Amino acid sequence: MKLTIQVNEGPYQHQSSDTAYHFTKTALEKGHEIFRVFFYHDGVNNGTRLTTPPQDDRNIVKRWSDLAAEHDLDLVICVAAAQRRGIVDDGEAERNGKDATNIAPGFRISGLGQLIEGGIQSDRLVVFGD
Amino acid sequence: MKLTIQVNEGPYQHQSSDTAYHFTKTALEKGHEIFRVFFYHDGVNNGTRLTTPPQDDRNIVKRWSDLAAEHDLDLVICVAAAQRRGIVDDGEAERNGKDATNIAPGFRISGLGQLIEGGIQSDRLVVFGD
Amino acid sequence: MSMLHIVNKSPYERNSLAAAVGHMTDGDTLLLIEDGVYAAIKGGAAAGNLEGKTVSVLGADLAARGIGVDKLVDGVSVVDYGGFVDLVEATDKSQSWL
Amino acid sequence: MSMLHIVNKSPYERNSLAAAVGHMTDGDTLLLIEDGVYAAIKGGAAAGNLEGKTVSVLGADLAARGIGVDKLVDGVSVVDYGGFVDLVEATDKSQSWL
Amino acid sequence: MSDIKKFMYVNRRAPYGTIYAWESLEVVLIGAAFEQDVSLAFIDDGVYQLTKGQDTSGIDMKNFSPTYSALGDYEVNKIYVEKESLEERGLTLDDLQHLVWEDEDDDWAEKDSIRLVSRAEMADVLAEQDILFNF
Amino acid sequence: MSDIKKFMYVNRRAPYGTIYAWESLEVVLIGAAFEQDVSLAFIDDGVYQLTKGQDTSGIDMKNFSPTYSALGDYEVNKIYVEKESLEERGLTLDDLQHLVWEDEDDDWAEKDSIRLVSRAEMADVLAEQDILFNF
Repeated sequence: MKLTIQVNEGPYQHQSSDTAYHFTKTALEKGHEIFRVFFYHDGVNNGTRLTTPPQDDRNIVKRWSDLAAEHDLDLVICVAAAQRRGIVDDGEAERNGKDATNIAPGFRISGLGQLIEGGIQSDRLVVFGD
Repeated sequence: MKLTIQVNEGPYQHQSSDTAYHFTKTALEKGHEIFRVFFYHDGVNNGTRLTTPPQDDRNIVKRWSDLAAEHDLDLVICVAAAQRRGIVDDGEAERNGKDATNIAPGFRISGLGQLIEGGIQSDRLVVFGD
Repeated sequence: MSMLHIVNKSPYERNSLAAAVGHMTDGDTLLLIEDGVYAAIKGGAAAGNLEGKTVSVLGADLAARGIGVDKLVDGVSVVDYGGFVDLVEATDKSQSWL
Repeated sequence: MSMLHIVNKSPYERNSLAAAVGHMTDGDTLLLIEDGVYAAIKGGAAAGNLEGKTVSVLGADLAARGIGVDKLVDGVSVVDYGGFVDLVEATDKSQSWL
Repeated sequence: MSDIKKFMYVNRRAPYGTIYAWESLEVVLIGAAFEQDVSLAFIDDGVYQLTKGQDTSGIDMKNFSPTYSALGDYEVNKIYVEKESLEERGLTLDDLQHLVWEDEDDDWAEKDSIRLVSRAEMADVLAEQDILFNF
Repeated sequence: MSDIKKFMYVNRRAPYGTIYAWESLEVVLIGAAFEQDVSLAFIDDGVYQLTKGQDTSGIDMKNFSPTYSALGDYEVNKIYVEKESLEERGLTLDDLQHLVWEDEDDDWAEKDSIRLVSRAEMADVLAEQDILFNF
């Protein structure tokens, strides 16, 4: 089946991003197609490359980036949610006059239409949140 | 009275940071002393200068920065929580090999001992969270 | 020592109001803020929790949620942020039931 | 159409299990994940919610919380992440009761 | 599967205490352009989103409640509100905004958007959908 | 006010579903160096933090439960667990780790750290504190 995954919470504070990751990875291993992973609300905070988790803990952001690289995953960060929370790529930095970016490899920033499209194009939408 | 304020959640997702701000501002106006505002858990995300909230909405990060400038407030971001979530100043960038910083004016990153000290030195601790 | 019990969540979504009320002792005050203010609506199933307690409600949060003062259970006090600060000062410590 | 109801919060903290159970129809499945797995402990006050329902529980979340399979109410199935994916495929849609 | 899907946005959170209600509404507004068969469900604390008379000036947050009354213009006019959720909270339909839409096929007659349903009826409405959005 | 304050950390959240339990424990460990009069309260879902046999390998998260058994070494040995919270959840003291400390003033005798109290007793314990930490 073709799946869209939605992640509503940031890394570490809630288990949502962890569960979404394990679910997505397992679905891929079972041969399903991930149409898109859409990061909404605080979920956009999964897409910052500035985290330094403790050495003996998992690296949530890197795990997503690696999974995206391995499976050519489409990891989309909602632009409206990202602006409220400070997730910035080059385009956003230029548009909003920011002096730095923090987006992690494998993520891209786009509009809410990408979530709707996920709902239309996929067989299932599975949401992970608080 | 002398107060320490603790903020456990990031901007916009939960009202905690808003209520903490209004409480802190009002306490200052009434002549109380704010020993420290300690940002813990996702609360550390209040200290990023990379947010661009909608024009018709309040700017939560800037409001804290402005209040700090006006009243010489001590806004402390917990270092352990900040590392997990990607809030970085110059020192952290150097220590952890990060290529950008995102800390907002008026905030500083320090250890959990600062919260304990707040508890010892203040007449009251008031916690705002989810 | 007197204690200020702060509840910021709806009693219909979380157990925090019940937890606060279950740990109040004589002289304590309950303060409802944010989504916690819904507990003070007359006729709501959660309103019974407030009986016999000293209860304050943050007015700015009531107004934001469209709750008129006429909708409140009897005996609760409406306070502004200044009143919130005063309650923190008037009690010996606060507990936020997160 | 059949539906997968996903609950990830403790029934003692939130109302999400009650919401899920209250909206299940014939052929639906309830999946407990994360802190939602506490609902499946035998002898817990919330266990009654599961009666008469088709219930799966994520094993990795049970183990993390130290809940042995012998502690579970009768009739619940323990699944791994692969089983979670299979449940999503076997039902027509999912609702996460956040 | 047909070209048009039955989309339902399920709202179970109170406004302002968290942002879910507002960011959910942003999805509904964007989604309206995609011409799907859209419904909204308001269950549990979600019913608080629709209350009349919200005034956020004291908390310095954006009052987004007027947006609900614009949904009819976006052809979003199937708004299911759960009766038991209202009752448990001491609310009635009179506490909610009066949401309407104009029926193009009926000489632009103004019709109610809100459909008060029991929990059992809500379960049936959920069961009919193709996809559920959760926030 | 005396030099030493009665500090209480109030824990009401389950572990792993959210990080509050773990980051609360980090505060307790750091706070132990400040030589205050420290107590911990486990109320409602907080009692789940202390359960035996936690194995997080399947969720790839750090298992921090062994840290609780080290608290005695930090002279954190007043651990109040609420009886009603256990009972409602179908748990007994046997489901929790056996937490102990060694009493320097009693020839290093090993003593129980956990004090099982009723809700009413817990309310009294809270009332005696100088400051409460909430996560």
